[in-house]
Amino acid sequence: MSSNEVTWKDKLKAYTRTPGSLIVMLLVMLSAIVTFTVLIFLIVYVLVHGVPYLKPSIFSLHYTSENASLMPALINTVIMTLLSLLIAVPFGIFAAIFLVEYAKRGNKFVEVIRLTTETLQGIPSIVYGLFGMLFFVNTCKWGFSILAGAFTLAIMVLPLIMRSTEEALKSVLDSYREGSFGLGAGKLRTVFRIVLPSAIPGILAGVILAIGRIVGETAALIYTAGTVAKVPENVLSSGRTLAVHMYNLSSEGLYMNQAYATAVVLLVLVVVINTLSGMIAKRITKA
Amino acid sequence: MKSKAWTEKFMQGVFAVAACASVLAVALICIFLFANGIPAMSKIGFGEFLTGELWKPKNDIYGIFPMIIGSLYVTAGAIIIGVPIGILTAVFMAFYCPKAIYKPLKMATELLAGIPSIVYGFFGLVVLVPWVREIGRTLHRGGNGSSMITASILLGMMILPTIIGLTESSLRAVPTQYYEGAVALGGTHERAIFTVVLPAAKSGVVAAIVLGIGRAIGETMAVIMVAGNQPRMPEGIFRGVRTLTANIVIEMGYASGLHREALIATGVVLFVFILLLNFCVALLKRGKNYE
Amino acid sequence: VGCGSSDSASSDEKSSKSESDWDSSNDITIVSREDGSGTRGAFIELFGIEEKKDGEKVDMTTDDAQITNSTSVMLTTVAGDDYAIGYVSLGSLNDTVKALKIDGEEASEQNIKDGKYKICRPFNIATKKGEDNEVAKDFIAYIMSKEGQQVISDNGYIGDDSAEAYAGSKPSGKAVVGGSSSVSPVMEKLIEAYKKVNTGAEIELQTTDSTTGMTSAIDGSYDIGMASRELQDEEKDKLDSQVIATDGIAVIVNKNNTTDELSSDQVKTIYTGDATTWDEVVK
Amino acid sequence: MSKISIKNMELHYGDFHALKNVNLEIEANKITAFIGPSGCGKSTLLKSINRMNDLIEGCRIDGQILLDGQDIFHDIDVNLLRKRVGMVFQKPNPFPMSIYDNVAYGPRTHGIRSKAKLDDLVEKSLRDAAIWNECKDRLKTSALGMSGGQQQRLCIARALAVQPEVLLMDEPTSALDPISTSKIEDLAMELKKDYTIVMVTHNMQQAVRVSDNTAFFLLGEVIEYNETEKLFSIPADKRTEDYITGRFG
Amino acid sequence: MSKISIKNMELHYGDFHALKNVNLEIEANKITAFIGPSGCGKSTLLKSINRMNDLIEGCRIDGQILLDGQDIFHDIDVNLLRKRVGMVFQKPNPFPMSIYDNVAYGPRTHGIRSKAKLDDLVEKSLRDAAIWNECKDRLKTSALGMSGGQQQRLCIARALAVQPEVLLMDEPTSALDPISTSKIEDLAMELKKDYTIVMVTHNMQQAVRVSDNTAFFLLGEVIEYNETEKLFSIPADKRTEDYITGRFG
Ligand SMILES: Nc1ncnc2c1ncn2[C@@H]1O[C@H](COP(=O)(O)OP(=O)(O)OP(=O)(O)O)[C@@H](O)[C@H]1O
Ligand SMILES: Nc1ncnc2c1ncn2[C@@H]1O[C@H](COP(=O)(O)OP(=O)(O)OP(=O)(O)O)[C@@H](O)[C@H]1O
Ligand SMILES: [Mg+2]
Ligand SMILES: [Mg+2]
Ligand SMILES: O=P([O-])([O-])[O-]
Repeated sequence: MSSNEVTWKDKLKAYTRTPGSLIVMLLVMLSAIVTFTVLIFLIVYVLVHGVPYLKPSIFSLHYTSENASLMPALINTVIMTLLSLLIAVPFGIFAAIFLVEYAKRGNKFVEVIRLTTETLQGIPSIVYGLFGMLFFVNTCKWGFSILAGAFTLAIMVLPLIMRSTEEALKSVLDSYREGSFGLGAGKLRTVFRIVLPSAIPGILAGVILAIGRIVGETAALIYTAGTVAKVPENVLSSGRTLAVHMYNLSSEGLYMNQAYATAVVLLVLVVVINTLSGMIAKRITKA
Repeated sequence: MKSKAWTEKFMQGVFAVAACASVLAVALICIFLFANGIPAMSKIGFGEFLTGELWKPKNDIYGIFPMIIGSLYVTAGAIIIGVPIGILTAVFMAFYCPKAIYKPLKMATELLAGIPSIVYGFFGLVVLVPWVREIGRTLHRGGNGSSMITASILLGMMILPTIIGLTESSLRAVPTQYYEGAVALGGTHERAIFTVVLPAAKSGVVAAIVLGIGRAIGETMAVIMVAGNQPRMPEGIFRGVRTLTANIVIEMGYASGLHREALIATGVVLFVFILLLNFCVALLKRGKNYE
Repeated sequence: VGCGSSDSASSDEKSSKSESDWDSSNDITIVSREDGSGTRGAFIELFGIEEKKDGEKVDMTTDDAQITNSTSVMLTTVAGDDYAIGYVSLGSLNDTVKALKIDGEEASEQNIKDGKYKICRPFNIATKKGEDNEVAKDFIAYIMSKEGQQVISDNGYIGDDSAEAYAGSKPSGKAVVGGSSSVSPVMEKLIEAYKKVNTGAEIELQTTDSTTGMTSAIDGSYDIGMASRELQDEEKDKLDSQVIATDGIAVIVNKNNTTDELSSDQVKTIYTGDATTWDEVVK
Repeated sequence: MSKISIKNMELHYGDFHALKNVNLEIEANKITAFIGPSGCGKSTLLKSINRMNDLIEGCRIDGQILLDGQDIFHDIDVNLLRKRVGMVFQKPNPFPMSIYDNVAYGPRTHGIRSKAKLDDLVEKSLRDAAIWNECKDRLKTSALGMSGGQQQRLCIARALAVQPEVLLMDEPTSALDPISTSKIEDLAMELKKDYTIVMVTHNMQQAVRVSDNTAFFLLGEVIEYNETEKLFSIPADKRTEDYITGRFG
Repeated sequence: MSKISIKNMELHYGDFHALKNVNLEIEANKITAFIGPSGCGKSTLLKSINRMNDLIEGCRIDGQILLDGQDIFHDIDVNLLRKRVGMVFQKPNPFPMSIYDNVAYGPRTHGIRSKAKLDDLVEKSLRDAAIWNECKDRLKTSALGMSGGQQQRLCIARALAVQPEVLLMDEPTSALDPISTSKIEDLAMELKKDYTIVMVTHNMQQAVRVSDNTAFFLLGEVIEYNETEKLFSIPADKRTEDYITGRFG
């Protein structure tokens, strides 16, 4: 046994001398326990209600009112997530780069942008839905379509990605930037080679939250992407995501079991997507 | 070399355009909201609309004061519940969590963010509502469980992933030298974290809270399942309330004409509400700044 | 399909231990639908909760009534609260709750057809004036035919028994049907049945809400709009509408509730807030 | 009697064997200097004395370190240990707060709340660290706006403010100009009346000027440990001689 | 002819007047040392020469700096300027990547893609910075795991890898042991055949040992600028004399 191994006894003894720290530590632990209890409760709740109804029939390729299959919705969810991220991630990251690396500190424009993005976050999704219907569906003439849905969602998650990227960029040490500039690298190279890779974990946190919102969204999609239970032929076809599917199944109380089964699949999908994005982020940081 | 300078300029333009995109999006949503909402408000009368305590769309009586109050209460409740727990959990994840369980816990919080609102809603309806109903009846506060407090608890849960995720990553971004310096002065782990590291991560934590509050204000699908949604002045935390967002979602489906416009006007009020909130946060941040 | 049979299992459990402590002195939990909802419109009109004052119809539903815009939330709330009362479409009724007899009559299709049970409302579909989508026209013809109305009856709604058999032209092409989520389940069945008859047709179903159904039919995003309420005047100007089915409305209470029957007046006293406990209702 | 005894100490960073069988007696009220080429483990040993290595994952220590005869790993609370054994780091690390709050941080940690007392302590510590004149007018401004040298002296002031028994300094003057350096050196010599000081330095002149004893490190081993004068005039080991005469490597 | 001419330069950080009417001619293929007490503006002037001050908000520069007669603020692209005028910082700042990538970063920035060429450059630069032997076996591991001194030498290697004309060094050896220091000093003297070197140092012995010319700074002003030998033997200004004899402050 090495001498610097800290035992529980030592730790406890230390805490008795600093009651303030003990209380804080207990509060931290309590919060963590509350959070994870809630979480486990939620997950168990979904699993208990959903797993018994995970029948092969809900994985048929074609939806009918008999099988209430979630397969088309599953495929749509993946497409919708990718498409929305494809729009929102570059915009969000670029905008954050502009705010942190290019705009001067204390710039009024920066403040305006920050204020507006934070405001976007608080708008209820149904307002996004109505806006999306009016603008993308009707004015742009895209009809109820995956594309209209993806654009609406992209606007919705933009603030999440922007803000988390902004924070991540700000926390990159200036000495890295200095080092890079000192070698004659331009701003662009410094940003893409030095700053962004160091900021990847922070950006990833934002992207994962964004994925969560995209995958879990209903109101904004019903009015933009529509609720057709088919695999879309192209981005201008209508299609429902898993969350919309679940909403539809549950709304009249007719397919509650399938709705919970859908929720289970949704959870699995979120885990898979998050794991994949984590792996991609790791790749990027290494390269 | 010329082309390099050109690329720099070009990309700077691209970044600026991207930054403007969010302003453009807000502008579009603004135009949409205001164009539909303002005429209705003036038809109803601004004062009547904002301070009226009666909401009877069938009789063309549109007063959203109860909903404004309801939104304030429910959001405040969600903040009181969600923000401290969220930040403390983030601290746990960044500084306490044993390595062996970190990965699964992290994945779980991320999962929390991906659960659709209706799942939260049914969870609230089946688990929280009966629970609050019991407490309410035991305390002789009445109510049937669908109440302000239920909505606050549920929202508090729903903003956890946002707050935990962003707070944790900004905590991790604080240089370890700060922590080392504090510990070397004889400070405990807790003291070092709460007096040096957390303040150093302030900007990120505030961002997390603001985004969390935004989510709490904007969330609807789950709230309308547990809040009771009575369009009257709130009568206590064990009684039902209707929030501004709930008002929009609940009635939009069947509304037409002035009713529909009044609902969009509710959205305008909400928008201004959030704008004011963010403005206050910005002012607050400017008041005290060290960097 | 029952609403979450694992749910009902847990509420059964609850019922067995709480049957004896059903305490009628407790406050009634009144659950209502949102303003403008077709279900609510029919409900308040038929129970006289809507009163005429100065020539204006005033909805007298108590302010204390909890509001929901979803049938499943209504069902779950009533199933989970011993003292709750609510109302749902007959097509959505399931065994997690108990449907009350009203004025001695059970809420059943037969009783509605016979005119004994009066609480019901129409399901409407509407097309833009001058609609020229052949598939849409043919599909409507199918819905109104004997075969179509049979589908409606088979699914718990009230159709027209005297309709003529379908004799459509079976054109191929695409049509979009959308609107009310209440009409949506039966529409889904109609579409599936129609596709068997006319394999060349493709019909998309968009489930949104009645207002979106009407406005989208007007602006052309839907070929056929669905509404579970009466059309507004300005909608009638631009749309041709017809009733495709009648939907009964069941008044529901918790399974632990000892009451099996209420009179129209009793329902009214509850919903206007004149009676606040079950004691006051069932003396 | 020696203030700190290090006995048979071994330290591993994961697989890397960073300190090999170190035995050292550090005398009270003396200045002990650690010298040796870069990467030889000077900072590592210094950090072990107030257990800052605890924070490094995979760092494993075997052997004993005694402070006044007490085992620092088992008999002393780690926070108390660090209050008694203060530290100044190689890279200045002021907190992102005002200058005043930086210095007051330590005393506040140990329960001093009185404004007057804090004011006194802050002023005294800043004076001792030879930085009072430069910052007395901007105590409320951020410490991050200071130059490297100023930051380092602030960190020294911060360490002094908790009034430790032992002061560990990891190249405390490597970022300072000669004037501040000599002030700090004078201060160190002043402080050794009450404190025990251990200082890592690259500057052999500095070691000769201020230290009483010197330990020479090479590749994780203590090659030679002796009174400074003796070590520099008649080194016992060939490698020490090579190093101090610059004939090395 | 002088490589760099600084003419009537004034520098403000917001309201703070950090450099006052600086005039300096820096000769090609010579080593110029900047000395002076902490906070006197040495680093500030050094950074101005490759415009690293551009990054600091509120930093305002008046006057001219010419590199080979070209105005660095107007006639030269800033990235090109920084390629021609390399810099080593006071605090080592390796990038969070592998050692190899750190050194290869500069050459890659300037368009070198060939693996063989990069390998050569990396090895040569690391050798020149006297760190090759310590890291040749772990080129692919992260640079952040190195000791302070190793990190600083890596940063020197990184700066050498872009083969600049001028090398600015801000106390490059303040974190190094004497052996590495003397290697770096030797290297500097070797390099001055091809390069112009400007070095901030706190170590007056170092200035005497390596530099050809020395500028003495005080409170943002250049008090005296002369050949090193003359400046240290017969200082023209009383303040210089006080400073170099340690009678100062
Ligand atoms: N956290 C760590 N993980 C792994 N190896 C480490 C770590 N810290 C230091 N080392 C290694 O341990 C050895 C000793 O490091 P240390 O920092 O003690 O050197 P030093 O003598 O202080 O050198 P310098 O004078 O350059 O600061 C070095 O080879 C270094 O690479
Ligand atoms: N970014 C900044 N903003 C404001 N003031 C600054 C900034 N950087 C430096 N200063 C101030 O300018 C003066 C000169 O700083 P500089 O870093 O050039 O000193 P120096 O001579 O290099 O000192 P040292 O030897 O301690 O590194 C100092 O008083 C410092 O406080
Ligand atoms: Mg060291
Ligand atoms: Mg400096
Ligand atoms: O009012 P609905 O029953 O159609 O939702």
